[in-house]
Amino acid sequence: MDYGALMEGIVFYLFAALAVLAALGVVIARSPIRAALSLALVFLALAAMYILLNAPFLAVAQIMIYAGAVLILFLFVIMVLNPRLDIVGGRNHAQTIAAVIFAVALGVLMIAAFVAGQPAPALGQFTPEFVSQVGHVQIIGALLFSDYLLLFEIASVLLLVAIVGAMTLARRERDQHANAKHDLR
Amino acid sequence: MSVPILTLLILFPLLAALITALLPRDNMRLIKGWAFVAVAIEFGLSLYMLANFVPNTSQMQFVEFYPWVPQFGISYHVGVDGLSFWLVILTTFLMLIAIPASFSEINVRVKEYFIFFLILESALLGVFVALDLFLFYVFWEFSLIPMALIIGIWGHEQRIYAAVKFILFTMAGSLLMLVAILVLYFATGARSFDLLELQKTIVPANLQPWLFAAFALAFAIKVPMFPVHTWLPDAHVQAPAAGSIILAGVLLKLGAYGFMRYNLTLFPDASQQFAPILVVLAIIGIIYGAMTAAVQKDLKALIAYSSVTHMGFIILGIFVFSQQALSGAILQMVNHGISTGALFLMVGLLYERRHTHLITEFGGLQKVIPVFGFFFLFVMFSSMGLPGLNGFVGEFLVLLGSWETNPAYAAVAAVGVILAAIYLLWAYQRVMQGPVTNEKNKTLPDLNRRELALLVVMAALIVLIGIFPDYLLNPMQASVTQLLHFDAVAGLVK
Amino acid sequence: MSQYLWLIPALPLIGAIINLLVGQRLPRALSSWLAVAFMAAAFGVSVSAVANLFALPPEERVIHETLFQWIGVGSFSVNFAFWLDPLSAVMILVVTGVGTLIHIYAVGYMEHDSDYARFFTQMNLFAFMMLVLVLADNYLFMFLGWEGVGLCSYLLIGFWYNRDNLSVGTDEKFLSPRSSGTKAFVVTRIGDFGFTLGVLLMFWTFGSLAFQDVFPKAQAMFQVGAPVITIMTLLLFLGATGKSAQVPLYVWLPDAMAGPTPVSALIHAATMVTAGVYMVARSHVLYSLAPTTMAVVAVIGVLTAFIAATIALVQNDLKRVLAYSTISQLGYMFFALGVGAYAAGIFHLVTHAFFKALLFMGAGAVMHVMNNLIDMRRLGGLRKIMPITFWTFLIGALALSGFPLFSGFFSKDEILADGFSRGSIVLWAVGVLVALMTAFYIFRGVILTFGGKPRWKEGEIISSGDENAHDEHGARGLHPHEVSAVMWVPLVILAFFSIFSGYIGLPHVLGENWLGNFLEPVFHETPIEISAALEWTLIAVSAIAALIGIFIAFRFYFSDPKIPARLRSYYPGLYSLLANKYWVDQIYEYTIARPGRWLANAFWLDVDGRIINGFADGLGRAFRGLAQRLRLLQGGYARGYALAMLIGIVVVIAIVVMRP
Amino acid sequence: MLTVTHYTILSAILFAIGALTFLIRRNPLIMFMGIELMLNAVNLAFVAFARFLNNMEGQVFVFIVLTVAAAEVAVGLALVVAIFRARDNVDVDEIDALKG
Repeated sequence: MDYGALMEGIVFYLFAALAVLAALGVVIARSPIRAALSLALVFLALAAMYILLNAPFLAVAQIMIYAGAVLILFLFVIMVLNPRLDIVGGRNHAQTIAAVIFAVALGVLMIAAFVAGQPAPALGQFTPEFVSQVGHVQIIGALLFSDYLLLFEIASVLLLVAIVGAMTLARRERDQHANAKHDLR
Repeated sequence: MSVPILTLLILFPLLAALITALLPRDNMRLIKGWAFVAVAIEFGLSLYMLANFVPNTSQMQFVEFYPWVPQFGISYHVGVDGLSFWLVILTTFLMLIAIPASFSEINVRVKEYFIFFLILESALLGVFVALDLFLFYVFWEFSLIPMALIIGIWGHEQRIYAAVKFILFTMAGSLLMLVAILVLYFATGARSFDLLELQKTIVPANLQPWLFAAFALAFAIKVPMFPVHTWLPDAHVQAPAAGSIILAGVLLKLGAYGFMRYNLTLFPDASQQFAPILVVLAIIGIIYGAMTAAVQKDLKALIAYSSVTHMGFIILGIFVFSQQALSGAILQMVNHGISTGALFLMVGLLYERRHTHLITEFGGLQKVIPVFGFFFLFVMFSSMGLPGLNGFVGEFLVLLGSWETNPAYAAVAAVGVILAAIYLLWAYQRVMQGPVTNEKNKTLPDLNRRELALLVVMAALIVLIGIFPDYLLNPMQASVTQLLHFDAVAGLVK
Repeated sequence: MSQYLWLIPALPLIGAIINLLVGQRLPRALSSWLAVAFMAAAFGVSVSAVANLFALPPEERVIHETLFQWIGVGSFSVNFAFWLDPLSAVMILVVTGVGTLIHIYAVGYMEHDSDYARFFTQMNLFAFMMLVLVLADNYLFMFLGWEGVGLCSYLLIGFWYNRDNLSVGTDEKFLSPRSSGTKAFVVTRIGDFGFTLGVLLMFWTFGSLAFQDVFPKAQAMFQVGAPVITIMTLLLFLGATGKSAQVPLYVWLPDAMAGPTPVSALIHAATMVTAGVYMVARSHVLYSLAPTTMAVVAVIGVLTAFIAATIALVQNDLKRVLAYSTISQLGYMFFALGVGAYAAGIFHLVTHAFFKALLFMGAGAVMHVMNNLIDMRRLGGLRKIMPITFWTFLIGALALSGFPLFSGFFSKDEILADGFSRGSIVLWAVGVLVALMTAFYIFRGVILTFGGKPRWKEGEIISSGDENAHDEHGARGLHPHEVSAVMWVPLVILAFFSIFSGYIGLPHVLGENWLGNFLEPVFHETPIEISAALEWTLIAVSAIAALIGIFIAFRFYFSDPKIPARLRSYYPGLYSLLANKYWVDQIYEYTIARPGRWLANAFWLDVDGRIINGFADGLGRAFRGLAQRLRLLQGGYARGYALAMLIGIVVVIAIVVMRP
Repeated sequence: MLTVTHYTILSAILFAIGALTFLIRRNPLIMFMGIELMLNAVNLAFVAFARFLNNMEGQVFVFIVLTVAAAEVAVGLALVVAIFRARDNVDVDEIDALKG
C-alpha cells in the first residue's frame, strides 16, 4: 500500500468536501458576514490543495492575499454598509430557477469535458523533484521576470489603476452638493 | 531619389496641421496666414517634384520603399508616374486656391477648419502616391474623415444628413474593396500587398470578375457613376465653398484614378468583360447628369450634377482603352478640377454675399457685379468645352478615343456637349442676365482683390491648358501606353 | 518669307484684349476707334497677303504657316497652322473689309451706349475667331474658330442682356436678347455636335485633320459615292446648317436680331453665317465624292430659300425681313454648292456680304434715329428726311433683288444658270420663284419704310425699350434726321461695292469670270459649256423675275395699299401660317424643349429623388427600426445579462463537448 | 491515485457554485464573493495542471489571476460603496440607470 498516495487521497477528499460545502455556504448564507466567513473557509481549503499540488508558495500567497486582504476588505465593507439581511433569489423566481438549472448544466458539462479529455503527456521539464530541489519561489520569480515580464508589468499597472479607481469612486465628497449637481446636469 | 519628396508631400501638411493646432485660437490673422503659407509651401514642394519629373518613362518615379509590416508584405511604398503625377499637382494647387477662398466664409472654429483641410490634403496625396494596396486603403479611408467633418461641421442646414450620407455611400463601397484586397492578397499567392508585385501575378479567372466588381463598386461610388451618385448633390449643396472645391476637384478623381491604377492593371481580363457595362453607365451618367442639372433650383446642385457629367466623360475615356481617350480622361480630370473648382469658388462668393444658392434669388447680377459676371461666364464656357479653353481638349480626346472603339459611344456622349451648353447658359441667364428683380441684389459688392487674384490664376490656367495641352499630355504618354499594354496583353490586341 | 499670316487674326485679338482690360477707362472715342484701327490693320495685312498670293503662279497659290503643335497624343496630332489660298483669301478680304466698315458704322451707332468697351471687345474678338476659322489649315483649328464665332454671336446677341424685349412701338413679342443669345448658341451647338462627329470620323478615316493630308487621301482612297465619305460630309453639313441657319436649324437667326444692328450686319449677314458655306466649299473634295450629300445640300438650300422667302413676305419688322432674307440667300449659296458650282456660291457670298451688310446698316440707321422703332407699319416717308440712307438702302435692295447690272443680279444669275445646267429644272424653277419673292419683300420694305406718307408724328413719344438707357434716347419725342457721317460713309462705300462687285464674276456671254478663274486652282470645277442662247434666256428669265417682283411690290404698297388687306382676308389661313413662321418655334418647343424638361424633372425628382434616394434613406430607416426593437433587450437588469452570458457559455461548451 | 481530473472536477463544481451565487443573490457583495469563488476554481485548475504537466507556467498565471482578482474586488467594492451612499440600500435590480 503506498501510504503516501493514500494520505494524499484522504487529504484531497477532505478538503474538497470542505471547499464545496463552504462554497454552498456562500450561496445560501442569509447574512453577508456568514457568507464572507464561509468564503474564507473555501480559501483555506484551496490553500491546502495547493500545498498538496506542490505549490507551497501559492498556498501562502493564497492565504495572505485572498483570505487576508480580500476577505478583510469584504468584512470591512460589510461593516461600513451593514446592509439588511438579503433574501435569497429575490423577486424574480424565474430568474433563480433558470440560474440554478444552467449553473448545474455548466458544472455537469465541464466535468464531462474533463473526464472525456485524455490526460496530456507531462512534457514540461519542471518535475516536482526538480522544483523542490531548485525552490518554488526561485522558479516562479525566474519565469515571472523573464518570459512573462510584460505580463508582470501589465498586472502592476492594473493594480495601480484599480487603486486609483477605487479611491476616486469611494471618496467621500467634501462638497457633496456640488458634485451631485454636476452629475445631474 | 535623394530628396524623399513624396514622403515630404504627405507629412508636411500633417506637420502644418499640428502647428496650426498650437497657434492661439483667437488670432484669426495668424491662423489664416499660417494656413496659406503651409499650403503655399506644399504647392512649392509639388512644383519641385514637377521640375524633377522625367517625362518619357513609364517607371515609377520618386519611389520610396520601407517595409512596414514585413510578415504580411505590407510596405510603405510610394511613387508617382504619368497617371498620378498631374493629380498630385492638382491637389496641391486646389488646396492653394481653397484655403484663401474660405478666409471670409468661415468664422466659427477656424483653427479646426484649417487643420482638417491640411489633414485632408495629406490623405489625398497619400492615395495618389500609394503603391501598396494596404497603404492605399488606409489613405482612402483616412481621406473620408476630414471631408465628412468639413461637410458636417461647417456645412449649411442639413449638413449632418449630407455628411452621414457621404460616409455611408463611400464606406459601403470601400468595405467591399477591403475584402477584395484581402482576397487578392491570399488568392494570388503573392503574399504581398505591393501593387507592382500583384500586377505581375495572374489573378485566377474565376476570381477576377468578383474582385473587379468589388473594386469597381468602391470607385464607382466615389466617381460618382450613375446609379450611386445621389450623395454628391447633397454633399455639395451642404458643404462650405472650399469644401466643395476640394470635394469636386480632387475627391471625385480618387475613384477615376482608382479605376486606372487598380482595376485596369490588376484585372485586365475582367476589364475587357466589364468595359461595355461601365461605358454604358458612364454615358448614362453624362446624359442623366446633364439633364438633371438643367432643372436644378440650387446652383450648387447644378454644378454637382455637371460634375457627374464630366466624370462620366472621364470614365468613358478610361474604359474605351485608347491612348487618346485615356490621355483625354487624365487631362479632363485636371480640367474638371480647375473649372468646377472655379465654379464652386464663385458660387461660394455668391453665397457669402447673399447666403443662398437658389437661382431664383438672383437675377441681373451682370449689371451689378460685371467682373464676377465675366469670370463666371468664362469658367462656364471652359466647363462647356469651348475650343481654345481647357475643357475642350480633354473632352475631344475622350470622344476621339471612344469613336475608335465604337462610334455609337462617341455619338451619344457628344450629345452631352449640347446639354452642357443648355444647362450652363440657362443657369447663367437666370442668375446673371435680365433685369435686377431682387432688391438685395442691387447693392452686391464686386470681387475684392483676393477673390480676383484667385480667379485670374484659374482663368489663366484654363487658357494655358487650352492652348498648350501638350505640356500636360506629354509626361503621361509613356504611362498611358504602358497601362494600355496591360489590356493589349489581355487579348484586346489593337 | 517670314511668317506673318498669324498677324491677321492676332491684330483683332490684341484689340479685343486691350479693350477688355482698359476699354472701360478709355474715353469712348479712343476705345471705339482703337477697335476700328485694329480691324483696318488686319484688312491691310490681308490685302498684302493676298497680293503675295497673286505673285505666286496660279497652281501653287498657297501660303502655309505652322505656328506650333496644339494637341499631340500618339498618332493624333493637330497644329495651330494657317493656310491661305484663293478661297480663304476671298474670305479674309470680305471679313476684314466689310468688318472694318461695320466697325466704323458701329462707332456712330453705339455712341449712346455706355457699354461701348464691352461691345468693341466682343466685335474684335469675333473678327479674330472668324479669321481663325477661315485661315485654319486643319478642321480642329477651324472648329476652334467655329465655336469661337458662336461664342461671340452669343455674347453680342445678348449684348443688352438686361432688357426684356425690343419690339418697340408694336404689339409683336420678340424673344429677349438674353434668351435669343442662349437659343442661338444652343441651336448652333447642335450643329457643332454634327461637325464634331464628322471630324472624329475624318480622323479615323484619314489619320489626320489637315487639309493637305485629308483631301489627297480622300481622292486616293475612295471613289465617288463611298458611304464613309457620304456620312462624313452629311455630318459636316449638319454643322453647316447650324452655323449658316439652314432648315432645320435656322430658328435662331431671326431672334438674333435682338442684338445691336452692327452685330446683325457683321455676324448675321456678312460673315459668321457664311462660315457654313465656306466650310462646305473648303471640303469640296469630300463633297464632290458624295453625290447623295450634294443632292441633300442642294435640296435643303432651295427649301430653306423658299421657306425663308415666304416668311419674309409678311414680316412687319424690317430687321426680321432682312434676317429671313439672309437665310434665303444662304439657301441660294448652298444650292450653288449642292450642284457643284462652288465658285458661284462663293461669288454670291461676296456680293451678298456687301449688299446685305448695307441693308442691315440702313435699317440700323433708321432705328438709330427713330428710337429703335423698326416696325414698318409705323414708319414711312423717310425718303426726304434721310436721303443718303434711302438711296444707299435702295441700291442695296436693287442688288439683293437681282436688278440687272447690280452685283446681286450677276451672282444670283450665275447660281441659277449653274442650277439649271448642273442641277434639276425643278430646283431652278423654285430658285427663280424665290428671286421673285426676294424682289417683292425687299421693295415692300423700301416702300413701307421710306416711301409714302409718314405713319409717325414728329415729337411722338416712343419708348425705345431701353428703360435703363444711359443716353437721352430713353423715352422722348421722335425727331428723325440724317445719320452722322461716321454712319453713312460706310453705307456709301458698301453701296459702291453692291453695284460694282458683280463685275468680278461676269457670265461667259458678257465677259470673263475673273473670280471663277481666281478660285479655279482651289476648286478645279469642270466648267459646263452652255450655249450662248441658253445663257441669254436664263439671264433674261432672272431679270424678268426681279422686275415682276419689284412691280408687284409697287402695285401692292405704292399705288393701291388696300390690296394686301384684301389678300389677307381672302387667304387668312395662309397669312397666319406665314406670319407665325410655320409655327416652327412652337413645334420645336412642344416636341423637344417641353418633353426634355419633363424628362429632366422625371430624372431628378423620380429617379434620383424617389428611387435611389428612397432606397438609400429607406435602408437607413430600416436599420433604425431594427435598432429600436433591439434596444428593448438592454433592460439595464444586470443579473439578466449575467444569466444570458451563462447560457451562452453553457451552449458553447455543450457544442465543444458534443462535437464528435 | 489522484489524477488531474479529480482536481478539475472539483474546480468545475466550485465554478458552478460561484456562478450560481452570482446569479441568485441580489446583494452585490455576495455576488462579488461568487466571482471570487469562480476565480479560485480557475486557480485550482491552473495549479492542478501545473502539477501534473510539470509546467510551472500554471503557477505564474495563478499569480496573475490573484492580482486581477484583488484589483477587481477593490474597484467592485468601491463601486458598491459609492452606490450605497447614493441610494442607502444596495439592490442590484434597482440599479438600472444604464438602461438602453
